Amino acid sequence: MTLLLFDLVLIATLLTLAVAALTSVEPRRAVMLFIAFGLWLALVWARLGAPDVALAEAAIGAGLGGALMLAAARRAARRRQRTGGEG
Amino acid sequence: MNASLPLAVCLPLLGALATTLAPARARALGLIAALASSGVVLWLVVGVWEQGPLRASLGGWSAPLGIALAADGAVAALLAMTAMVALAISIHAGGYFRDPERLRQFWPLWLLLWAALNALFLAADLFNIYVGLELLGLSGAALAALGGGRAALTASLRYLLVGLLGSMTYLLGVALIYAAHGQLDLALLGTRLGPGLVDATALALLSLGLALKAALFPLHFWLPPTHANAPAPVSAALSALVGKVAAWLLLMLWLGPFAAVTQPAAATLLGLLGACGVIWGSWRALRAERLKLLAAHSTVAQIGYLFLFVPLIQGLDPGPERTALLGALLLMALTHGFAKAAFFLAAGQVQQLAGHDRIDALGGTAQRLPATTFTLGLAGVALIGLPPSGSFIGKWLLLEAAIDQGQWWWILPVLAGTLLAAAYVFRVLARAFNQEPTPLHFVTQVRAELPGLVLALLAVAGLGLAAGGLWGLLEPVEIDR
Amino acid sequence: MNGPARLLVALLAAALGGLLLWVLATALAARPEPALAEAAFAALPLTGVGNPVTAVLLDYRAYDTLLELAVLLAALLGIWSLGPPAPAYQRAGSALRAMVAWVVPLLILTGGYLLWAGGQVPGGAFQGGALLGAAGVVLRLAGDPRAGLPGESLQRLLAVLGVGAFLLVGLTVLAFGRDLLDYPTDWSKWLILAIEGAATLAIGATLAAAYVGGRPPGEGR
Amino acid sequence: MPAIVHRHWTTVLARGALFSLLWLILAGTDPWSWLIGLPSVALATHASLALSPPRRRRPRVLALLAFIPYFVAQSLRGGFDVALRVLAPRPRIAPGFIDYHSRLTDPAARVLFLDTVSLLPGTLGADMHGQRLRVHAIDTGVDVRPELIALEQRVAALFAREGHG
Amino acid sequence: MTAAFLFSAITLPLGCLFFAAGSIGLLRLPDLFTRLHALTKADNLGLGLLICGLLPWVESPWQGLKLVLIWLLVLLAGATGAHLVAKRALRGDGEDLQ
Amino acid sequence: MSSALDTLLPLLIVCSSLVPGAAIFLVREDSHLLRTSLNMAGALTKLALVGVMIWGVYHEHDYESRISLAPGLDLVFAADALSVLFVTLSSVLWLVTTIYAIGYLERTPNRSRFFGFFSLCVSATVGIALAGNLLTFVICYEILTLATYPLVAHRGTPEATRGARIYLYYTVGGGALLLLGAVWLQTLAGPLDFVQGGILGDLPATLHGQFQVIFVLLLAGLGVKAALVPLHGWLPQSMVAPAPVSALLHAVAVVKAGAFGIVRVVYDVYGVGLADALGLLALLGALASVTILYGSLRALVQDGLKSRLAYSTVSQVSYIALGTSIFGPIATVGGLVHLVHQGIMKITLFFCAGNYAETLGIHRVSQMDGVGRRMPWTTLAFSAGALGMIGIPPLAGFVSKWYLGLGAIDGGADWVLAVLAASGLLNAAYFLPILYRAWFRPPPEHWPEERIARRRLETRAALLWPPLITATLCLLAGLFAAAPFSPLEWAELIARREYDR
Amino acid sequence: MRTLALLAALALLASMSLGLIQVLRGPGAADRMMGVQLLGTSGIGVLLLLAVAIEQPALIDVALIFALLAAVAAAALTRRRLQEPPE
Amino acid sequence: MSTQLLYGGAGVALCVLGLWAFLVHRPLLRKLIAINIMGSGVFHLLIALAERDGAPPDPVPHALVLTGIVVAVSATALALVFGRRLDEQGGVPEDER
Repeated sequence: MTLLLFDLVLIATLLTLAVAALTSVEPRRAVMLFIAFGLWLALVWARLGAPDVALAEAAIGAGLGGALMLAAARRAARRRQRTGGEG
Repeated sequence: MNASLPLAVCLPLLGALATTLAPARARALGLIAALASSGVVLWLVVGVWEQGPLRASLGGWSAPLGIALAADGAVAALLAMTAMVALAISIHAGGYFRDPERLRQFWPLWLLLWAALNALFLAADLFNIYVGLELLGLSGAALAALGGGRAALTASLRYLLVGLLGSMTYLLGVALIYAAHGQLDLALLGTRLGPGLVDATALALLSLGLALKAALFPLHFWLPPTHANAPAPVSAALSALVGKVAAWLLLMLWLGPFAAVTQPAAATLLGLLGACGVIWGSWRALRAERLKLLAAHSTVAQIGYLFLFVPLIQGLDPGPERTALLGALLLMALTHGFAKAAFFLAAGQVQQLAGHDRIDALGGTAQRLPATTFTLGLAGVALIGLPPSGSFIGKWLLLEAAIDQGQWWWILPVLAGTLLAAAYVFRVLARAFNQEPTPLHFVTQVRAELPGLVLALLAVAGLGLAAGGLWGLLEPVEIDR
Repeated sequence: MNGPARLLVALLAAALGGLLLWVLATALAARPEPALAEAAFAALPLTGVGNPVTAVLLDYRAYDTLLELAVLLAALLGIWSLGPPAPAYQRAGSALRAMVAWVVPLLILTGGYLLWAGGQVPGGAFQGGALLGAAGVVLRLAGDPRAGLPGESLQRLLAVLGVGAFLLVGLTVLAFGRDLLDYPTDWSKWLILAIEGAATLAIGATLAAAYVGGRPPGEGR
Repeated sequence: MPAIVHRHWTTVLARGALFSLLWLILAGTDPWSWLIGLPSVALATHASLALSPPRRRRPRVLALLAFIPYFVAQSLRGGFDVALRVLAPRPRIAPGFIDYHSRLTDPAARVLFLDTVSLLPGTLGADMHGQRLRVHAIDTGVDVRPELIALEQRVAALFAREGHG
Repeated sequence: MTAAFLFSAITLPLGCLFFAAGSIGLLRLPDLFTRLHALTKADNLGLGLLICGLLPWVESPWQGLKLVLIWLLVLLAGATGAHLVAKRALRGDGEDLQ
Repeated sequence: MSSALDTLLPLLIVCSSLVPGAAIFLVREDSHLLRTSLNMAGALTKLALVGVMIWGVYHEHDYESRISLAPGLDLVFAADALSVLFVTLSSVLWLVTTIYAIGYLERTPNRSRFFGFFSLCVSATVGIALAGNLLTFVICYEILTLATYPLVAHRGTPEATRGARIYLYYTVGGGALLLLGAVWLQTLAGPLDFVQGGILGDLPATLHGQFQVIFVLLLAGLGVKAALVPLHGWLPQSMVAPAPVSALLHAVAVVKAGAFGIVRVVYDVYGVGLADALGLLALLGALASVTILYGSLRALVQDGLKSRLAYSTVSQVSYIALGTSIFGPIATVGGLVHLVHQGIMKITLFFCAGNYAETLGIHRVSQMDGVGRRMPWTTLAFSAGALGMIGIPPLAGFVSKWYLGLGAIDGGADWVLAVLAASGLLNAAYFLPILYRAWFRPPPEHWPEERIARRRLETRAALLWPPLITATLCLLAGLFAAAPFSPLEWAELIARREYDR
Repeated sequence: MRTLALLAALALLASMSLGLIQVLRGPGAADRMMGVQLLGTSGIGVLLLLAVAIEQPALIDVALIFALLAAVAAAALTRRRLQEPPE
Repeated sequence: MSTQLLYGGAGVALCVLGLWAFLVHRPLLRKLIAINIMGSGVFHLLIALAERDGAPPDPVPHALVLTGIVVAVSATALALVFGRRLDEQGGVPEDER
């Protein structure tokens, strides 16, 4: 029962994060939500008995992927500020 | 166990490593690798010719646990075509890239692309195809961007993204198959798949992913800008080989392991998309203002032809009739591979000499490059499907089957496509006749012009007249993996 | 894309989602015994490693992994071919520098640990390599323009190390008449470890270089 | 770099030993693990030496042991403090900045000071220009200077002969 | 009902409570700096308590040390991260962080 | 004679022009000698090989080269009497035309390209002649289209490209219909090897409806090249090509390929009996008659010399179709012999027209006043061709028309006589005024553009000899029509074999 | 102990979800970054609890990675590049 | 079974969400996030499939996902560098937008 509740919270939040990341117009917001999504995903996979994958996702999501995307997001945000248009 | 199968993947890979490690000697190392890879493919083709279909398990594990490579006659033929086209492109690239830096960047990526092509043709495992597709997509996109301009970057980026979307869709299909059957090996899956919602949905997803990569109408939108803006040798590879491998995988899935899943209606739908691709691609090619854009649109049409075969083959039981159609399909694919590669290589020559490739302003350039113009003409003949090119025989068999099976409506796209193709090809060739002075020599730059010419000759004369041998390769067994 | 089109796409996507859910439920209901898992566990002793995922990645389906490393190489070569890297970061302040001085060695250590652990428990070359890559990211963020990577030729060597080790082992066993990548049972564990070690370095270097995002300093104009 | 390594081989050994210990923590006692462990430790030590070159003054182990309980206690206090402030019906806060002139000269000591300031109740090390420290206080009604001075002394004690003398 | 369990039964909920406090603080506090206070201090303490609660249950002392290592790392990262954010916000020479 | 030769000879004949042709592309533009040697070597070799073949076929020897392209699709080159007739015509005329072209194109650019395609064109024509089944025929037929396109466009002027484009529209469109018809027929009847007497006769009558439709498709495809009204539109347009090309298109290669194809389809695919029974011969006859009259009428009003000749071709080629469309051996003989005779006569006329244009810049009938005095030999050859076309004995054209008339009476198609008479009158009406002008009008003070001065000969030797040779052939074919191995004798041989099966 | 750990993890999840609101709400990038930080730290907690609850010690390694990379995102957000035009 | 369906369903949902966003949004970054989330959905589905209710999970999908993650991150890195290069050259050409 606790586990089911646990699962439900995990999934609900995961989906919320995904929706939020996908619907964010502001690039940095989207990227940070995406990073959060990655962390959460690692959590979910850890729960699903896939620690190998969770390790990988954590290392990538929090490390390289996040940094790469943040750099891009910063550029996009600056461009948005300059042009006022969409990134 | 035949070592030529894994080697066909490993040798280009080794070449890629060598050219990465020693960029200063990239050209020499790359050519050696290209020759070695072609040699291995030759070995493989001889093996298939003598022993029938080959299968090599990897890592000492047989399916379902391990991954296998498989080569039947069709795959052998496609690999041979790939090797020949790739060899030609390899030689041509040395003359095309004037900037040594570009050439250094070209080689390792190009050999990786080649490895991916071989890996995909040989693949006998659903997930392995996914990895191969990604290798293909990434190296392809990087190569397509070697041109460096804004348009090339934009197009390559779109190509990359579309490729990613395609492989993700494909992977979703793989996941569904794994959910339902717990298998990934195609041969084993072939015995388990059957009609039903799950398998059909999975096939639809797999097909969608592959169709995106193969640029099957209406998922072709990304192809023309990518192929038109890439450096010519890259366009040649993308058009002749990369699209071909995705289309081939799609056809192979439909006609092979998933044959039990497919219904006539679905096959007709695929054929219909092919027909639309033929008409639309040909029409856009006719309207194109640039030579490479024309060639790119024509690729959409040529891919379409391959799918016209699906509704005709789908209902057939194994037998000579089916083999004949498969042979025809293969012949079309091979001819187009040779012809389109030749066309792009020639177009690249024209573009380099003229500084542009606007068709309306080509006249003088074409006159100054007789061999290149001749290549364009020969390749054009093969694209139209005029005799004695291989695609003529392919079309003949296609038409024969369409009439024979009472599905006469497939005649219309074939004929319309042929006429449109004639129109767009001769629209280019007509520009080649004017009163410019003529160079003394037929071939002006051997390294850059000859590979394309040889490919075009292969498409027109070689495949047309020596096509009989292809059936020898196909004879032993059907596609059955 | 305008409003109605968006809505249409959304509706289509929703329909697709529904269909897929239904299909998934059907597939799971009629699911056969996952023979593959049992086979994977049963063959585990032959591979010399204790972690089934590592066994799949480096033994049963090692060929996939070989191609995957090639994908990584392709991405890196593509990035290199696109031109020089983005400007480096400003030199870090003392607080960040202090953190980096602790975190980077720990990342290296943990990377090595994951590589080692991968043989028996969860972990492996990719996770270890990702940590090494992350160390590169941290270094670059702290101001090192090269993300701690060595010079060009060494970088190239590192980039091809993974595929190279794979091919070396694979082709060597092939030359002895076995399948590609069919390790002799006695050697299996150590060969896998060797390949994984090379792959870890390669992945780490490649990811770090990818983060740098341009051709190495020695190269080109 | 090699010169430094030679001159400070004790530092090298010390750090190597530290990382070897960490490897033990991570990988356990399997002797085979050193197959990977040794190169990893070597690489880590190398990186560590490159990133923070050895200094003459090193933290004293005994002082460190003495610092830990203080640190834990302060962390507890800090946590409780902020939790109470937050969970109160109306957050009791009056944020503001305090400039603090630190007498610590050793950079490592200053960083430690800066980091631990953030764990003290009510303070946050926001910025540092040389010896001038900008501290954010959550409640300017409380004078945090004594706490800062106390912390500074303890940090100084950690780094031998350094400090406020 | 062992002593260890009792210990954990106290520390774990307490840890969670501090985490909750951190989250609530993040939401309730008015500006960036005060939120940073909540984030660093409450969460670090929460995690420390959690780890204390878990220490009796780990398989080996090495693992216990690993947990402590994790906590130290989180402390380091938390303090550095907070400092970085605060500094950037304070100097205001970066992009708009607000 | 060895059996290896039996299986290789047809292929060798095709290759004897193909290989030199391919080699010529690679020849340096300024290596006249090498190019000429290649050309002449090819032409003479072909002639020699054809001689061997004539002898063999006369003695009922079987020559067949077969290459498998795909299961059920063979490329077959085989020799029967009909193919030998056409092969001989094209080989002889190729030799003559090559000589003429060498003279005609002196000092113009792109000669390697020209002669390369020229040789390809002849190879395709010979391939058509030797085709042993419909597939091979279609393949060579399309290659012919491709090889002639660059020749028509050769000059590169806007008119040339326009003419070439129109040529292409017609021929590619026709080719598609031909392809469709051929494929359809093959699905009904299997591999369509040409057999004297046809191969469709044994098939069930339920298929006859489809056969009729297919015949229309095939006829549309072949009619384009044979310039049957209303598919003739390209022919006058392609007059922009250099004279040797026009000569080749009109006399040997293109239109003859169409006409030859009609003969093949009627006699060796459908069988003349079945074609008659299905009412297809009547259709063909009607089309041919209309074309004959229409072409002549249009020729009448053309002032351009080549245009007049072009419409004359439209008209004259249909005599072949007309002969084919009449059921009965005599008409067959008439049609077949006209295949040869029209070729010789028309090529003479085009050579002469080319000479006028090249030497004096004369392009129009109205400019030809008194040209007979400036260029007597050329005009003599022209007269021989023109009178032959009208059907004046003892020239070649008379023989064809005579047999056609006899055949019409024999086959009970009396209305054909009327067509022949009307056409003969029209022929006279558009040719005689030219002769009158050339011989009896006084020459102008200045020719439009005199490019080749009169020395010992009235024009270049390479331009003069070919029309004289063909004109002589034209006379000989009429005079010695009854001699062994004459075209007429050969046509009778074919008709015998067709009807006496 | 399993249940206790699970319950604690559940509570942590709830707390994390609260933190997520901060990521969603912003308003500034730094505020979102703090949310992500919170997520990381709480994630470590959840992972450690799960490691005990489902007896999967590998999850401790996942937590270790979370901890090691916790500050990367913050650094990537706040670091500035050389030669960057001052806004 | 229920766990598989629950998590598998979540994977499918992620996939569809990612697909939708990929199709609808223009900016590169959003497209990349979308495709990554879509990929995560597929990975998630695979991991859910590996779950075997108590028995040790099937390692094959785990390995597949690991491979997939590497590939995805490579592609993302490459695409981002593409995007940066494009920015440096002045962005996507007008007629391509």
